[in-house]
Amino acid sequence: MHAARQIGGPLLQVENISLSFGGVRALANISFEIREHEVLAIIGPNGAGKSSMLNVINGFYHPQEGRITYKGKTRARMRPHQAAAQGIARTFQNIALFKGMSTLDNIMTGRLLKMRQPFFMQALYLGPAKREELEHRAFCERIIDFLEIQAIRKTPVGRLPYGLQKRVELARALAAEPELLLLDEPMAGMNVEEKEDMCRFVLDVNEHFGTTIALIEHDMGVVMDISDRVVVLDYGRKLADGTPDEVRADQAVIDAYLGVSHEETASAAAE
Amino acid sequence: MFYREAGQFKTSYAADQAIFPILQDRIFVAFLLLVAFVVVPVVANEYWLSTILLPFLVFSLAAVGLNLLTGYCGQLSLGTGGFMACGAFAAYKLSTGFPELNIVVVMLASGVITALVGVLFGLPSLRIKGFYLAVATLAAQFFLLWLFNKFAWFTNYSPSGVISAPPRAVFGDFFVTGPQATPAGKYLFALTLVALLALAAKNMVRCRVGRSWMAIRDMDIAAEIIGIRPLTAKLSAFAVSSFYIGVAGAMWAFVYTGSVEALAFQIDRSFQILFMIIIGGLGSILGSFLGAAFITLLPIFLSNAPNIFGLSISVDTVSHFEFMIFGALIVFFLIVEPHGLARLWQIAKEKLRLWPFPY
Amino acid sequence: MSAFFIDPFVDIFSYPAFFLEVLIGGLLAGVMYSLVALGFVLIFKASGVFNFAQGAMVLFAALTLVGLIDLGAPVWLAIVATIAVMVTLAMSIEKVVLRPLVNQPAIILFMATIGISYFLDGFGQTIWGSEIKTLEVGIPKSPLMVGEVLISRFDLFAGLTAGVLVAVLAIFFQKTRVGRALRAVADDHQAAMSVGIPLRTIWVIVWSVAGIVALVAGIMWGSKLGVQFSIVLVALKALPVLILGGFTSIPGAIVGGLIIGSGEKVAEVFWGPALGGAIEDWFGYMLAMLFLLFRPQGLFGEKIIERV
Amino acid sequence: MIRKLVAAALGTALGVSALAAGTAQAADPQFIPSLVYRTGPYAPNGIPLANGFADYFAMLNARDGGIGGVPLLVEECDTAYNNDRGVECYERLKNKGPTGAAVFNPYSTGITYALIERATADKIPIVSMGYGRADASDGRVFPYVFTLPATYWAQADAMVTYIAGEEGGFDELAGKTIALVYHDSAYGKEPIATLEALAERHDFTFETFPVAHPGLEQRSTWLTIGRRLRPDWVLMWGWGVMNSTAIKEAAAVGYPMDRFIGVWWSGAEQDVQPAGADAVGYKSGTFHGAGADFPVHRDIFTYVYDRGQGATERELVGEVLYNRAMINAVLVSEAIRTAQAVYGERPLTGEEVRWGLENLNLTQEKIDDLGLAGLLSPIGLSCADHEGGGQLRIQQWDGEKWSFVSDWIEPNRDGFLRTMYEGSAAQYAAEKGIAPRDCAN
Repeated sequence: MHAARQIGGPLLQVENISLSFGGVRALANISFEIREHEVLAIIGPNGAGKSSMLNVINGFYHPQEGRITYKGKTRARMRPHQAAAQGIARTFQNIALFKGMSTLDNIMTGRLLKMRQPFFMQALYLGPAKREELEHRAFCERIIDFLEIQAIRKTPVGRLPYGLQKRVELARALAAEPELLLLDEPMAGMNVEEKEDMCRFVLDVNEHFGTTIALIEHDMGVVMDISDRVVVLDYGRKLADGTPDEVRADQAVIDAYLGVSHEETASAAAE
Repeated sequence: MFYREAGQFKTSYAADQAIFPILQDRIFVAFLLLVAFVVVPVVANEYWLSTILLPFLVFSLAAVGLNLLTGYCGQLSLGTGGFMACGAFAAYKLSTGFPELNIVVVMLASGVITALVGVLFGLPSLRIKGFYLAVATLAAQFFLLWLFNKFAWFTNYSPSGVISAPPRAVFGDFFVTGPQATPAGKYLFALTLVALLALAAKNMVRCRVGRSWMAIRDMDIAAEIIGIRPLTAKLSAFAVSSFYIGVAGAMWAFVYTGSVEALAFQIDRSFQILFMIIIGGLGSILGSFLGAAFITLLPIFLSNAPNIFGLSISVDTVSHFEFMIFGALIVFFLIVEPHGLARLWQIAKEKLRLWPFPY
Repeated sequence: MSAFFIDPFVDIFSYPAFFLEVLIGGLLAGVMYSLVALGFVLIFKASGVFNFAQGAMVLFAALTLVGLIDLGAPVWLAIVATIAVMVTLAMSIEKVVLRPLVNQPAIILFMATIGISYFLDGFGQTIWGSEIKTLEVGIPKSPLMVGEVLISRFDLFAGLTAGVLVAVLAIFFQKTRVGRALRAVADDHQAAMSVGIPLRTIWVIVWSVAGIVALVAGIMWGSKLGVQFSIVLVALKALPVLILGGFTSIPGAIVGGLIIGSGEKVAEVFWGPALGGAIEDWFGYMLAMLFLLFRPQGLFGEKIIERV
Repeated sequence: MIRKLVAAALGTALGVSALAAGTAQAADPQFIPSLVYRTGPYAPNGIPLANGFADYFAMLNARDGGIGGVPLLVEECDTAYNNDRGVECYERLKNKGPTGAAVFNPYSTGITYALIERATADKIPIVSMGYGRADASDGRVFPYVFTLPATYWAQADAMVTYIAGEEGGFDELAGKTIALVYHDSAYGKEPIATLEALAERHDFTFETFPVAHPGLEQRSTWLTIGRRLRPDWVLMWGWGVMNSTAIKEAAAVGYPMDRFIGVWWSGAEQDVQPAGADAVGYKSGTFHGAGADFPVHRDIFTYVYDRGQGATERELVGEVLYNRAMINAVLVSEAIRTAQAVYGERPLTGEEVRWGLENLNLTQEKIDDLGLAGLLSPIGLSCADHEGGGQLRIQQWDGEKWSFVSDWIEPNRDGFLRTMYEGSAAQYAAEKGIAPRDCAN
């Protein structure tokens, strides 16, 4: 299916991560890895700690225990903007676009890290600064074309419908040319057509740019279709880790999804 | 009919990224600049130049500065008066300490000094947000005024604590401060400086730095996650904003009034400039100018109104009514258009685009 | 250096009685700030509006009261009439300003209250004039000597008033139906509306209560300074109290007042000389700001949790 | 909508305004601008000032038809004691009338500072009577600024002279402590240099206590003064709400009122009345008397109030600040009269009025003629001396009214204040690149 790309070695390894908030344990001793160029899905019921996991990976939460190795380097405690600088981009469960800005500006903002011109040149908007703006504009236009959002280029994102906002958010994350893209429920709240579009975009991104993708998704159909591997979290613990078929056959996963164990008691705090 | 962009196609991103992409706008702005630079100095009398246009220009610059911080970066500040004072006193110390320094350099350097002070008082913004930050910026307001009032070094040991601008020329004998300066000369100097700085502000907000401010304003956590350092973004906003406000303060002391004491930059001044950007439009450079015009002209209009209409009303009644009308108008504008005059202007333009054919 | 790090402490230890006087004077002065800060807290708590017009309301209440007394009304009647005026004011503000601005961002509402503040300043003075007026409601003024320590009777009275006021407010919030509704609104607007409390009524009530608090503050400050325009400026003394105590906490307003009041007086008397004096204007703000660096939500404010 | 609002407001204003004194619009009047502050934080002090100024000119118009047959056209502009509004008022009024503004009386040290350069360029004199820059007394550097009849420095000097008299001579000052409580602004700082010089000369200890604007809170200052330092005398340079607050706080810490002396801006009814009984015994400096029993007031009652054209209520005529502004009006009109003797009885330009001010010589005889006997000491100005040698007195509040408790005191100008004026003015001239005039001829 994904013939054009070659899944490589581990890009990011998570080892024995534990995270708690004021006594509430959100993640307990979790380990898994994300391999280069793959699409990894993280699934689990509400409160399983999926978003917390992404927050740990991109430096927003600081786990009490465990370590993260990214591109072969073990990472010390870092701030989110440092993670971004190392090529990790993400989207959010509840859309976190810059509501006061246009679609184009949102995407250009995603490209911020690639822009180098000093402040003074920007104030003068001369020569190199202008050239830089235009080069990046051209790049962002390619993303706009790719995601088919040309018509809303100059619309303030606050006025866009939900589905398009999700797409703009993906565009903003792509603008950073990330090596690792974290998508938090990219298809939540979408209708079937929108979901299909989004799946197509995710796969295209993976294929054309070779971007490694880790995504959280509830729709099992989608997950099984597009991911190379699946990590299942429940109540802050890892239940299973493997190819879609392996996971589908796992008894613990089945229990969790049928709700026979402790799903009702799962704390919402971790989400 | 006349305001049509139909048929104007952009063939390059450069043309599309221009400040005024529409031809009519470019013509209008060129016309406006022509009037401001050529017609006004010839036609306007001294009263208009020195009591309406000069303060308008100075206020506009300060409003642009505050708008960069509050409107674009979302950091509410009530310390504007203190930063203006900082610019004024820095300019005084520089121009008396180094008399050979050109006045333009003095103005910009005092802006830089104010920017440094602004960064210092911007540091709490990394921890403190919203109204807490607004009240904390009052610490800057009160502390700075106290400092300039208290230490005679800032006023060159003048017994009264008042500084007055020494006469300085931009070149030759084109004096822009001191008694030799003509109102028209001062006006042109202020206009040039303000126009250039406003252009620079416009460039900043449409480039990387401006986007990083707006990202912090709209959602600071998301901004950090896509790689914006809050420290850099917030402090650069404080620095640039304070630079503008500092230059405005220096112009206030040197070009507009000619002499000030620290008390001229009281907290009322901070509120006045905050009004300008709210009435004019948060996050709009044009709005800063519209707001400054509105807030400068309204009281003058109100206090002249009885004369204009040939009424004889005692001055205290007029002043009290001024307060009431001013307050009522602010509420009125907030209700009618919370996004300020700049938005009204935009709506008017959109209407004009279709005129005379309604939808 | 020693003037800053050693001398003040030497002073404090050599004149303990004087230090005590300054401390007590500061604490009581702080209570006077708390009286004004309370009005801010009430409104912020119930509607999230930073009501900058609180200072103007204090002046307006005091002007109305003294104006009515000058017209010959007995003090009690004047107070009742002024309360009626403040309630009317609250209703007009709700109708004319708050209702059309509902759901606007906080900064817009903040600006609107500055507009209200200008309007009230002009309106009060148009009706009652700008001359200074003496307000005499029989508060004792002579100093009280406790051993060697001098305490102002007026300030004690003010402290007592503030205490009573806070107690009354506490009872109002804890024990009455309306009070509980107000607390519900403070916690969650949606939830409050879903249990059938009209938000508008709540706003009118809370602005009225803030108006009555303004009247109490106006009586105290008016007796102290004479009723005049400058009273609006006491709002500026209440702001550091407000951020130190937390925008949403009534006990915070009192404790904040005590800390700011005593802090600035002690600083002025013992550290002021080393810095050239008149430092109390900014000292309160600096103190509050430094404090916020460690606790960004103020002393008793609700903790801010960030999430994505 | 804006227009509707304004129109509505104006309509209401028309309805309620009965105050406006419609000055006669006769041909070719002398235009006299009046910068007032009937609003703002200092309105309680600004209102009587504005009234006194207005009433005297109204009386001249009614009694004499103006000055030398030239009617006087007075127009008020409210500055709210705010510097930029003051500048706006100045610019608005300076070219009014057939010959422009005769003279400006800003009634604010800040506005005076802001106007000095402008007025000098426009050749319009500024009379800063008892405020503004003391060093402007040097007419060679400040040709268009007048400080008559006395400056703050002269006031400070006279206060020390008075204290010396009370203590039993200048020698007795040695070892005494005098404290200064001052408004922490340009205005409040004016006397410090003089008092420091005097402290050195007479060997007394001088302590300063700045009070931050606006002066609502003075607890710490007064605890230090009343409970700790206990100085022999306290002087005060206060303004507005600061004054009454200071008096109350002084009483609260038990500081004796009769050893507490305010500057003339801290010595009006508005400053002591809010303090009630606390203020009894409080003293202040002044350069004129209080009360409405002088002949000039009789004329004001007859020609203005009896015709129902007064600016205020009858009972308020004769208040300290009312009298002060009325005297200001007297000085301005006598300067115009003096100038008319040379330039003819017609509306004069600012420059001509300046000549009148420089050649103003109010002898005791003339003061008696004007109905001001006992209200003011003789004054005579010259090209170099813009202060005019006014004398000062100390007054005391008895709970009802102000009355003099000293005779006229001559400030020590020659060899002391005059040297200080000239030194300070020379520094100003150097900074501004002004070549002082030659007043020898």
